[in-house]
Amino acid sequence: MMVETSYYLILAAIIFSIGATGVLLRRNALIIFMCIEMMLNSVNLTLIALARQWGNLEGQIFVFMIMAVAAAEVAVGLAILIANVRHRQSINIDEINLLRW
Amino acid sequence: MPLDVAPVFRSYETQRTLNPPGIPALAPLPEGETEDLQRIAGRFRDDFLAAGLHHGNQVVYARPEQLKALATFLRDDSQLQFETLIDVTGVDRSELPLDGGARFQTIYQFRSYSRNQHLTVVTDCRSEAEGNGTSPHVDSLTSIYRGAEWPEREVFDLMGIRFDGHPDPRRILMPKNWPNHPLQKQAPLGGEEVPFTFTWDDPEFDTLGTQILAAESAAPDLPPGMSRQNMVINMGPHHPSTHGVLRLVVELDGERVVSIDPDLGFLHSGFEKTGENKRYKDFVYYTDRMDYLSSMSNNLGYCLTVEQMLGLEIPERAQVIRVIMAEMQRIASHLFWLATHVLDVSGTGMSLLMYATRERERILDLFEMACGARLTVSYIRIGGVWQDLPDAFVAELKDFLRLMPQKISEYEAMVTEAPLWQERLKGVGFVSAEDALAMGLTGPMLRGSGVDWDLRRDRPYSGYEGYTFEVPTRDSGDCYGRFTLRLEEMRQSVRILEQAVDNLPSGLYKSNNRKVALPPRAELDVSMEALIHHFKLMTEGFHVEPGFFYHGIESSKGELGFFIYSDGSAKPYRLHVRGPSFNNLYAIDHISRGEMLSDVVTNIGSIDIVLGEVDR
Amino acid sequence: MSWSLLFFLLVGAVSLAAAFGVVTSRQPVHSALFLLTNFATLAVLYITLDAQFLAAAQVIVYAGGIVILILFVIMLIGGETNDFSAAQRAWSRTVGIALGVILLLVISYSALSRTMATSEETAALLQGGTPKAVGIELFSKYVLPFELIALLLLVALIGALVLGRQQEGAGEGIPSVKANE
Amino acid sequence: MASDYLPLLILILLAAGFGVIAIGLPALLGPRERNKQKLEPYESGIIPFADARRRFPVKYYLVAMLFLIFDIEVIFLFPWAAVLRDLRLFALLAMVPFFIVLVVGFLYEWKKGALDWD
Amino acid sequence: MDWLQLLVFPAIRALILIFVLLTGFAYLTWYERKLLARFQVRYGPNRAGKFGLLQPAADAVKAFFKEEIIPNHVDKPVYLLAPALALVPALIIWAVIPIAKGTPAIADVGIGFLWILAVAGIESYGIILAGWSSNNNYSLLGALRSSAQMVSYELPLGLFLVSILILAGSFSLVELVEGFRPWWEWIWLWLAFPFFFICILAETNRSPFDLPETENELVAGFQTEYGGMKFALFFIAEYVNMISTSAIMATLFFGGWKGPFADQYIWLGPIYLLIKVVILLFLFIWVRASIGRPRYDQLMKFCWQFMLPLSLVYVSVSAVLAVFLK
Amino acid sequence: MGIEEKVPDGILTTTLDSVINWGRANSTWPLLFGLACCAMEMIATGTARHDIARYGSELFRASPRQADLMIVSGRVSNKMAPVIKRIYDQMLAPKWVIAMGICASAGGPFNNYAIIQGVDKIIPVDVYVPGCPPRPESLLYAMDMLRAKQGRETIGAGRKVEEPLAVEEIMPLGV
Amino acid sequence: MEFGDFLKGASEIGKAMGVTLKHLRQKPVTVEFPHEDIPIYPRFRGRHELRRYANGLERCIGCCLCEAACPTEAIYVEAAENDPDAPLSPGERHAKVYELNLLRCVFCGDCEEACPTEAIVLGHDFAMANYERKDFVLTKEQLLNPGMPRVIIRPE
Ligand code: SF4
Ligand code: SF4
Ligand code: SF4
Repeated sequence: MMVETSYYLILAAIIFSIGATGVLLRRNALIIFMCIEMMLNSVNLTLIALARQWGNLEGQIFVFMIMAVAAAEVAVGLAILIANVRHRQSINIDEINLLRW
Repeated sequence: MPLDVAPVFRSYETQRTLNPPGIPALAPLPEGETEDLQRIAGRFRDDFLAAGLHHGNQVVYARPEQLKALATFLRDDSQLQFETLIDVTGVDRSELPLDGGARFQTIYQFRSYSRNQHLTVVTDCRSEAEGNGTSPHVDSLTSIYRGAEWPEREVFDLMGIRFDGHPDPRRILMPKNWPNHPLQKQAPLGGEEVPFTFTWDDPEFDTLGTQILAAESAAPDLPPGMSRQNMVINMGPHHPSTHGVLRLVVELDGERVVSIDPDLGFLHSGFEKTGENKRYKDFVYYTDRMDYLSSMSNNLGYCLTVEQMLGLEIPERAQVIRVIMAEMQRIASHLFWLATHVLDVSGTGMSLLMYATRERERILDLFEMACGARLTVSYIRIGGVWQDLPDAFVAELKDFLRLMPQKISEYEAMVTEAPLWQERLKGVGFVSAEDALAMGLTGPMLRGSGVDWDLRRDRPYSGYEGYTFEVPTRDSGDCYGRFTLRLEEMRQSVRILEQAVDNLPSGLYKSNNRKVALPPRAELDVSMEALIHHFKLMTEGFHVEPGFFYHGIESSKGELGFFIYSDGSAKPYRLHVRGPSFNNLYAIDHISRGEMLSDVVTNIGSIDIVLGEVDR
Repeated sequence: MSWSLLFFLLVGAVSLAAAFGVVTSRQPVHSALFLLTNFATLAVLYITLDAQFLAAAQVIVYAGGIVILILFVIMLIGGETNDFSAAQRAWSRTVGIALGVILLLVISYSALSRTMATSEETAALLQGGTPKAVGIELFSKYVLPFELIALLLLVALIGALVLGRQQEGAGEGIPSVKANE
Repeated sequence: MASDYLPLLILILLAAGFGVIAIGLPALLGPRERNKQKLEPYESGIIPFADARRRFPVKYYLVAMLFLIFDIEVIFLFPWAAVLRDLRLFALLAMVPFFIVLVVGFLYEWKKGALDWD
Repeated sequence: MDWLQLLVFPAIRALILIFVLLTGFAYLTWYERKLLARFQVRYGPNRAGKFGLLQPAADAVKAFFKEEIIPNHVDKPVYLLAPALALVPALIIWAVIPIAKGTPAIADVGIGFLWILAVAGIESYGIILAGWSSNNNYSLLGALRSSAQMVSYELPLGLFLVSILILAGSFSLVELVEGFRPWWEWIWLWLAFPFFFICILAETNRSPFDLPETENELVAGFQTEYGGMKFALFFIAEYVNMISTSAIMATLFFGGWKGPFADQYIWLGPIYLLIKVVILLFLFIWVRASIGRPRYDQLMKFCWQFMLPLSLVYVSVSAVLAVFLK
Repeated sequence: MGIEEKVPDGILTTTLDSVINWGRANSTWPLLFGLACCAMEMIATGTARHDIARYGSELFRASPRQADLMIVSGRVSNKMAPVIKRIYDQMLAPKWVIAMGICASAGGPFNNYAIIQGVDKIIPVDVYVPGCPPRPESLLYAMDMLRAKQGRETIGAGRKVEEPLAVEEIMPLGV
Repeated sequence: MEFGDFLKGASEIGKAMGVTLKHLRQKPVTVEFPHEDIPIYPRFRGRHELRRYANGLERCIGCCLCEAACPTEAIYVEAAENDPDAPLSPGERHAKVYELNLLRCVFCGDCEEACPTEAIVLGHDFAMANYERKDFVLTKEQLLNPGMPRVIIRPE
């Protein structure tokens, strides 16, 4: 009755790839940001699927921690974005050069 | 909108030919001297035209070049101390025999609160060729008295007088591309003929309801000084908290107000122009509709002004009735203010709104009993009051007075100490005493900033000197101060009312002067003379001596002043109203800057405006 | 095909469509909404994977927190940008798509190379991923990371605060990006 | 277990279905009278100065950001609350440092004025 | 008949729940209008049907046959989505609330408390999206304000939930109601009730925290551009939320369906619950009739500087109590 | 038109009409919109003494999108006219207009340059209420008249709407 | 915010809620017009009426004084000579046309005051709303035959 773990992994892989493509294709920093979040989530899915595969809660704990880290990342990342937009009036990633900033 | 319809004149109407011949070009020169006038004369020596007393007011005729120097002197001289410019207005004298005098004059009313003095300054306007005509202009006093800004804009808008050095010389009441300055004498009154059955064939009536005009499609201009970098929003004219049709253009930085530009005139109804085309008696009905929350005060202010110009004595009983009505009106107006203020600050569900209006209904009932109308009472007429008080009135009033203090305590229990209420009001909308004086604020706005001034006590009229009452003041200068102040004023009004009903004298309720007040109906059947007076009053009206006069009374919102310029005919030549709301509203930008958007609403409520009076 | 597989396919399809939407939407708000959908479907999948608590946490943290934050930022900077045209470097598009495809192939291959059937018994070890199970695991083995997370959040808080409040005095707002385009 | 959640899903779908009907149906039922002004934004009867989506104060970002961080911390409290009965003193002690850090962060914000809204 | 068990019964149950909630909404508006009227010494609706009982029906008919528009300046899909997104959470939050002995409204899941928190978390979407998509200054400002308000008050709300969880020791609301509680726990619990109620007021955008709809400075806040049925949906969402949160409060603080004989006669459960809900709704309306609203910044300050520390303290004390007294 | 074209004539439409009209008549939400003195009496209509809520009309909505009835309560100046027109346009159909007071109905005492001589020059008016200001009871009576009118409407019949004229054609000087 | 402040605030809020609760028990002050007649004071100025003498003659003598007195020009009177055999009014003249535009009248009562024969009076009828603008020009017929206002006259 249970769906095979590999299906979940494939799904995660596709989402990951879509996210990665988005990061490369889009120039809007916010959308890139969202793509990264999506990739992170696909990893979470993998972890949880594998946790079930091995009957081990550690994967879930790991995901739990990742969520916290992701939240921290979002908070700081968006803060940087906002600060940058204020500076340069642009949200285009090409115009955001952190080294020059 | 057929704007050019000539005013409808009927044969029986007072026409210019009825004017006594030889109207003076200038109102009679003032005579008499006072200390202040001597001091001014001493400073300016022979530079100015004339000074003296006119209808008991101190008047100075000044040359236009001197105006600014005179104003500075008036404000700064330690023996004059005219802290406030109460009013600015203008008059177009083109229908008077001018004899080479200037066509336009501006008239300023100065007030010294510390010394309890009033001074009127009259200046000719310089005229200057411009385009295909001449445009009158005069120095602006805004640099000396901040509060002159709006009145001067109004004079420019309606009268076409330009003010040199004015910081913001836009139109204020009329739409920005209005073709004329309506108060100039050559501008038509406008309007249309009153339809009766014989006019029904007029094709215009078929189109009613189908002439669907497209709404405007261009965005309005950004007011000067505002930045597109910030968020600029319109509050009003259709907005639930601007108390009618005020439009505020608010520049916001986040939730914080950077500046406010009020846009007035959405209710401009041409009162002043209409007044110039109506007999003196007819304008009483119009005053009702100006500050429609305190019709009685408006009636009173107007009638007192005309009566003073006529030199009319008012019987004792009428005076007391007038005081009763004015004070009831003050309570009613404050109750309505309370209800709307609560509504603004606290939302629709709040019950206090209903409780306050419930008490107000009782006052309106009393009005209906005496005057036959609830809002637009027209009870106080020139020469007295409309009819005597009905028999049941006093008992009902006493009953109401017994109840009222208890109700005020109930309101207080609901809000005064409530933490949310205090948080919303305390420290919000601060205005210091100096600013209040400079901006020409009056009434609770002035007293809330600690200036102890009340026209009822300090320049008494209608026998207010005979009552004991306190003039509450607050030093905090914020909305909370004004809030508690108004509640206290209601208590004081109750106190005055108690004294008045207890000492209601018997006697006449209107003047015996048949030239002004209608004779009693019983006389009509027996006296031919009475009948003639009756006919004359009802057709032509009475005439008022040439001259001009300004008189202010303390309405619930502040100083309500009427300025009448008479050419001796049965209609005022120029009629100007100094509305307290208009001048007080000027403060909205000052007191809201740097505060939150929600505070703007609190501040509007706290100023207590009535748009009918702001826009006139 | 079992019901659960069908269900999985349905949810997975929605999830993929949402992911696709995130990448292709022109309007950032739409992207954010697609992202929200994607997160929600993942939460559903977590439940089928016996991770109840994490499903709830996913909704609360991602849907209730992160996406809201992203929406706020979108509203703050008003970014209505159509940046496809702004991608000046044409090669980045080709490379992007190529990379994506390669990635996909590699991962799928490695995943498919072993079938992974789960037995009910191993799954039962998870106890359905209830908060209690997670809690016991967390507090028995991972107390230290748990405390470290608190520190991490503290640092993030301070960092975001400092970054976000820069030049606050110079006007609280942020100029619209749109004005720039 | 997982099947416990199926009714919830059904409820969600039905509720959403109701939403769709409520939005879609009146569009068929109601009258239609279109004019240009009706489809323009309302701003007190005046035409707005500019597009609304312009700029907003950073304060709102700070609210959402603070909320996010604290939301995570609240989430971490849930498993802890679940095991408090079993692990008792140990769980209580384990939470102390976490809690202290949380409070430190909170106090820091407070000091920095991030919690003052004026 | 697996599919019957799995799909059809829950579906029927869900439909009944939705129907009951919508009827409840309709009569809640009537209840509020009547009650508010009586607080304000007037009658309130009394012409449509006896005592105005048909008033909600009239409103519904009108809303359904009102013109629907999608203004040009809005973001169409989001504009349409927002009202539905506002409504759905209000309806589904009920799923885990027990309505009688051993009977949850829909399902008793292992994460009941988290369900409440999660659904509360997505409630703000409807508002924020409505405001953004309307592309109207009032709407946008109103939406920002109200969503900021809602997320802020979610924190103390979550912390109070944690505290109750600590005391109850179970994630299931069904067990929470049925579990035994010592008297000191009730007292301690009730201490939190006023604060929890404040959070709920803020979460449901009810007066005095109805800033998003403040008619005063922002006309109708985020709803300004919505009319007809779409506006009605926001209205429904607000009122269903009131019912839902009242039910939650009744369950968390006042024993939900419990009452004399409710253990024996299962059908008494819903009745007791209803009575408790009605009393709590009275509280909502009473507060609305009596208290003015604070300013936005004061509201936020109150949350962050008072409610949040307070709830943190409450959690700690609850934990200590639970560890040492149980 | 929506449903009205699809429903056949006959009993069904009549019943439907009466149900819909009943709903509309008993749930007429006025626009929160005050102009001048008459607005004070309009507000008084909402207060405890007169209690417009008895007819389910106490929900004064500030946004024109949510209101069914525009009570033009006061004089309409030249400057205000385009604004009123715009707000009226933004209300959703079906909508009604009561011209409250003589100013709104015909210009009233303000027979001058500033005031439009009757709001029916810019928007169609359903009920006129004389009085200056009309008593709250007069307004309640007018609402009664309006309900009668609503009761006679059929959803099939469209309301009078014409192509708008350009601003300049009607108001050469105004605004 | 201090906890003490909160308690004080809570007590104030409690007070406010007490006031509203007290009102909950009071009887509503609403007058249910149009299901109840409203009480009205005799001085209330409503719709106009033209009166007759007891013998059926019209009081109005067509003197136009009311027209002259009206501040808003709402009255139009056209006088004509009475037919000596069948006079409509005592005296020489009567009003051939007497019209009153209700949409201009401010109900000030000046016409009543001006009228030497007390022919025109302001009645108590306030329910004047109507659908068409033409309905508001009251003709002499309408003025002579007013309906009964639905009011209770209060003692003055
Ligand atoms: S009709 Fe009379 S009361 Fe109404 S707005 Fe006009 S003047 Fe004022
Ligand atoms: S009541 Fe006044 S306004 Fe009306 S007709 Fe008589 S005089 Fe004219
Ligand atoms: S009503 Fe009276 S005043 Fe008017 S015309 Fe007749 S008699 Fe003269």
